[in-house]
Amino acid sequence: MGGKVTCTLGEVKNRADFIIYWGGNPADCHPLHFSRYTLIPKGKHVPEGRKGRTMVLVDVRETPSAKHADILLQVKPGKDFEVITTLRALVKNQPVDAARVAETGLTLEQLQDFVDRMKNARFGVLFFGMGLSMTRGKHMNSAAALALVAELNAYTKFVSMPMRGHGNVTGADVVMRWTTGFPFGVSMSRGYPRFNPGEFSTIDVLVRGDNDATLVLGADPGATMPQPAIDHLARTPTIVLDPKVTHTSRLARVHITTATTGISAPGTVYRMDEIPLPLKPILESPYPTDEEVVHRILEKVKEKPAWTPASYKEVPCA
Amino acid sequence: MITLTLKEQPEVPIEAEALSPDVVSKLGNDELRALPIFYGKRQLRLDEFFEVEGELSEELEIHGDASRVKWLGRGMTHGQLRIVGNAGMHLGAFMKGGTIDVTGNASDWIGAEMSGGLIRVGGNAGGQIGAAYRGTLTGMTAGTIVVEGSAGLEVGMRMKRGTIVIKGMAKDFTGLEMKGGTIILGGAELRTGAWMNRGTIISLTPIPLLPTFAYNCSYNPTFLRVYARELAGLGISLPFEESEGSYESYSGDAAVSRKGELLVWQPAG
Amino acid sequence: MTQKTVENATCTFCGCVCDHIGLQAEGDRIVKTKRACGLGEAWFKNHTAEDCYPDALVDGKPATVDEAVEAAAEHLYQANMPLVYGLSNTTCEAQRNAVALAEWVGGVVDSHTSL
Amino acid sequence: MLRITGGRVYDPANEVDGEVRDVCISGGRIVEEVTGADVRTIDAAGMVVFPGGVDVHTHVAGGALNFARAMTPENHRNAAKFTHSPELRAGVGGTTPSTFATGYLYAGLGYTTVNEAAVPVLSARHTHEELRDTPLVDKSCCVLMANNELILDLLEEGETERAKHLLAWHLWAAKGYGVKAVNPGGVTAWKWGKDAKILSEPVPGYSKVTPAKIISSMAAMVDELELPHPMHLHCNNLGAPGNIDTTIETMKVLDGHRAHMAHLQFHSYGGDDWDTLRSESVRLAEFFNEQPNLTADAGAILFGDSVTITADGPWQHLLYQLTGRKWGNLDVENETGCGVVPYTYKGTNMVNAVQWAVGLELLLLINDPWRIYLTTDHPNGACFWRYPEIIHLLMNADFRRECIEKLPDKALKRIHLPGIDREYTLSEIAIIISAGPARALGMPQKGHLGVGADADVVLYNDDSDRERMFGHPRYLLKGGEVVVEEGDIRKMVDGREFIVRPSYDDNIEEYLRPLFEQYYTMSFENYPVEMERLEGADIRECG
Repeated sequence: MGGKVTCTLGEVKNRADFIIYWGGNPADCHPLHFSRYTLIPKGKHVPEGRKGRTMVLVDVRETPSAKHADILLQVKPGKDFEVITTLRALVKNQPVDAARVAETGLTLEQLQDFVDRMKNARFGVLFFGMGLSMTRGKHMNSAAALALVAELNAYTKFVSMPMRGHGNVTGADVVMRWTTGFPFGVSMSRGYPRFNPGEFSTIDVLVRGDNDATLVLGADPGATMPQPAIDHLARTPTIVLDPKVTHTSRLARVHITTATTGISAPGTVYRMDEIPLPLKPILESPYPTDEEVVHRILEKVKEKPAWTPASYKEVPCA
Repeated sequence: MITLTLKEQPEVPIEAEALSPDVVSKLGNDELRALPIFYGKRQLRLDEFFEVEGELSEELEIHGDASRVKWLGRGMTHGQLRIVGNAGMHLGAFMKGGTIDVTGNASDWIGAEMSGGLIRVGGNAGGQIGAAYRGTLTGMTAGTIVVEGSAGLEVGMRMKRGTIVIKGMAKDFTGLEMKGGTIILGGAELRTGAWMNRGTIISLTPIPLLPTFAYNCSYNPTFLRVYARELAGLGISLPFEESEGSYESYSGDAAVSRKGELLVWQPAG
Repeated sequence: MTQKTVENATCTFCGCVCDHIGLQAEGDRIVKTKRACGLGEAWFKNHTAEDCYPDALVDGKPATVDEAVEAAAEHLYQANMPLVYGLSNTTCEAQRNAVALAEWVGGVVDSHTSL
Repeated sequence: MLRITGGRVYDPANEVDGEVRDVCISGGRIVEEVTGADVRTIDAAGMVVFPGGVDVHTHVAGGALNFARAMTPENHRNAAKFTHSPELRAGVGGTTPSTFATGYLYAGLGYTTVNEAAVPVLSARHTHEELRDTPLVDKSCCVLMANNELILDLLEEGETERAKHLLAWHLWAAKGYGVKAVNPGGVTAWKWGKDAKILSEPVPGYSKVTPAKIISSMAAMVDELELPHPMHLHCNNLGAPGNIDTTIETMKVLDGHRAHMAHLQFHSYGGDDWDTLRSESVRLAEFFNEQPNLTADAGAILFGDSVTITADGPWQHLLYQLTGRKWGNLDVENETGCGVVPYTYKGTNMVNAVQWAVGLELLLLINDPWRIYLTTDHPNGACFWRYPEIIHLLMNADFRRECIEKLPDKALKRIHLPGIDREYTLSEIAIIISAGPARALGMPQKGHLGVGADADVVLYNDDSDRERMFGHPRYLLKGGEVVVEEGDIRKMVDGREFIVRPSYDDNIEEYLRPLFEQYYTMSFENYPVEMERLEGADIRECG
């Protein structure tokens, strides 16, 4: 029903004896994850380091991370939700249909063994990546991973953590939560924050063509979004703030070059476990920072006649 | 009757929660024209986007492609809302009573968290029908939603009571975390009944099942006879005669409980 | 050419946000990294402080930052439903300002999380 | 310059009890007299003048609260909305309000100072970022120390003196104001899925460190460091039936050291299980009344929705299993943890009914209002913006009796409230919401209206409906600026942050660095919060 049972990365380093990576390939995408935070370091309560830990990799294919794993569980593409739901039942000693389990690419015996290992862990952790959260089922796959881990706590200590990709996307969640009360997908069109993923999430907004101007910063949707979304960005006024002239800049009405985060721009970023870290820029950029440019745009907006939703009429409603 | 006709397609979505029989039935034509709606971030008068005819009526009819007009019939308790064309998101959300008819297609979150009334959609509908909004523990608690065509994701998510009928195909996660009530499907894609606690899902064609649903038996439940008679009034024919076939019964979702029932119709022969 | 070193610098390339990186710069380039992974090293070395892009572009033509800021403000202000999107490869301070801007222009604000 | 004239002034710290007198303000402070043409006068005739409220224990910012915000979008959807205007940022209220809304809601009660009661050092930077975005109130933080394993390791080795320096170093690194002890030893035990329930038994993973040892050593350290606020203590066994014994034992263990006992309501239960739970407020109050070294806050509950947020991880797992609702848990390496469980207190539930009574009983039975303060352990027992409901219950025994009549019968046999007739006076209310907590926090410029105090002044209509009165101040002055006028928030002003700089041996850093590099996952240099992150820091040198 929601919620997350998690920890900071040092807890994993100091305590975890059972580590699962699901739908992620840290060897390629988070190269220091194994050596700095999880698998390899000697922890306070895992003095043996790597030898004191078991690693299970769950993925649809054998990635370069597989050679770091003790056990590889290869699941058929798009079957993660079925597997996790089965695991949730097995954790509670509930019966499952062996033939339908086998359709996932894994056998009931493999999953029962997996559950036994999870329950016997002293401190277990499940990291899940975009191979889980961006495939069919999306947020429900993440919810499944979170639910499985929460329920394992009836048997042993277990935590989970999403392997957030893009630089400071964690920071965006954190900042939006404290300023608006919601983590992403917030509309201010009525003058106060409203949250509804699917309605106010960017891809949906752009594909439906709901918005009539876009400010893009710290992203390049012109390179990654589906074509209808890109077409809409080109059709309506788009403004890009980026250290480079990006794909999106080329279809935008306005591009402003900004200093690179952490190299020339100072400030704060959040690690995937929501630990805030200071930036220490080494180069002085000829360009202003995102922070400064957004502030300047805001100041210009403030010079115009104010948009005052607080003075609008109350809308009668049943 | 009050008739509203959309004059032009809005460039950005309109929010028009004032458009329910509860509100319009008390208003004269001038007041109706002046009803506040939101066009993106700006508050406008209703007559800036709609031709407004009639006044003081519990029958409200909207003509045109209102697929970008959100929150029609929000929280309505009585009366009739008829959309000749398409309807936008959140149609009949929090509805308590009355009737909504859509001749065309409807969007996502129709009848979300509703507690009474009837919504009929002649075409296709989107996802999260009768569902709970993100974070809320309970979706619809009473009422009926009938969709002639297909539906999107998470139909009936966390619903507690009431009936949803999708005559066509529903996408993934129909009956997700369902707590009670009934969903009748022409068919469905994946993960039907995922994490359901209680309630009944009936599919009239074979559907893929999660490994956490267990086969019980094949039978013709007596409650379906009663139910079928009720639904016949809404133009829905639910097979129940033993001569026609029987229902395979499964219980689940064992990931959370085994008290939910999934019935899959198997025609005789 | 000016030389500069920074210890315990923070790498923002991936979600690990390692903060133990040693950096050495000459002029407007980072020439050496310590303790960074391959991705991090490439990230640091590929971003220079050289002036290799126009300050700003408005309708495809070079413009001053002031002109571009003015144009950006006008587009967002005039829009009925503007969207502020991205917020990943940037600082919390910029994110905080972006939320304020979205509020002032009555828009939607969203990050990569929703993808 | 400003003169508030004609109001009845309640300033218990200066022994002013409802006298009609003027309050003069200049330069953000209370002054003897103001003269000249540019003096604004506020006519306070018919109004009651209080020093601005001070919340000694609340959770309004930082990793744990922000975690809860993400978990409960449904609560924000149905909460009070704050609409954007050129003067005010937008926000949402509810059980975990956004930061701007937090400032508005506190100001909307007449509060001007809040103490955020649970800050891990590792994420203190985050807490300060949020506090900077919390307008209209001054702020301070208590830093979580009683499960810091580097400190516990030193206690295990008997190195108490070095542990004290380490504690002081951490307090400064976090830019904190006070030391918080939560379920001493229990949170670190939770990292293995265990708890620390018996004060005299070693904490799992240690042979000599017991909860009792942590409590007594840490209270002594805080006293030796001469911190303005005593150790802020959340006792072991929170919420558990029969925990009264632990709470009394804890007070004995403190052995004369100063301590502030947080949310005492959650620690005053008798019985053996949920079915036999009963109020032990009489026993607790009698013992507490004899301990002049101690202060406490109520941690009262009110019926309705809440979200429980505490560093007490094991309790939260239990609550999750009891409710079957959402559960969030965030363990912080080497330092602490936190759990988040949304919860609804129901008047029909016997356990909740007893809890409701216990909070009020403690406020009524502890005889010195200077030592017991109004809190709900926001958002755990109820939201802070519901304080006026409690004030009304304390000031009106008839209303209290009406409420008691609605409780389930089986709760009535387990509580003492029906037999208590005491009614709070306005002066006593001024003590428990302002003067007392300011004194406990060691903030001499807060909680009173004497010359030199911060000009935080609130004007209420004198209304027999105390809930309405305290929920709708007519005016609020923050540092001399009028921020609430005729009941409306007129502008956002920034608050200050109070921090302490305790003295410690600089060599402690050389002891800590190698351990830090071994056990933590960030660079030692990046660990302390930079001073420039705090806007308007008010630094107190200690020891």
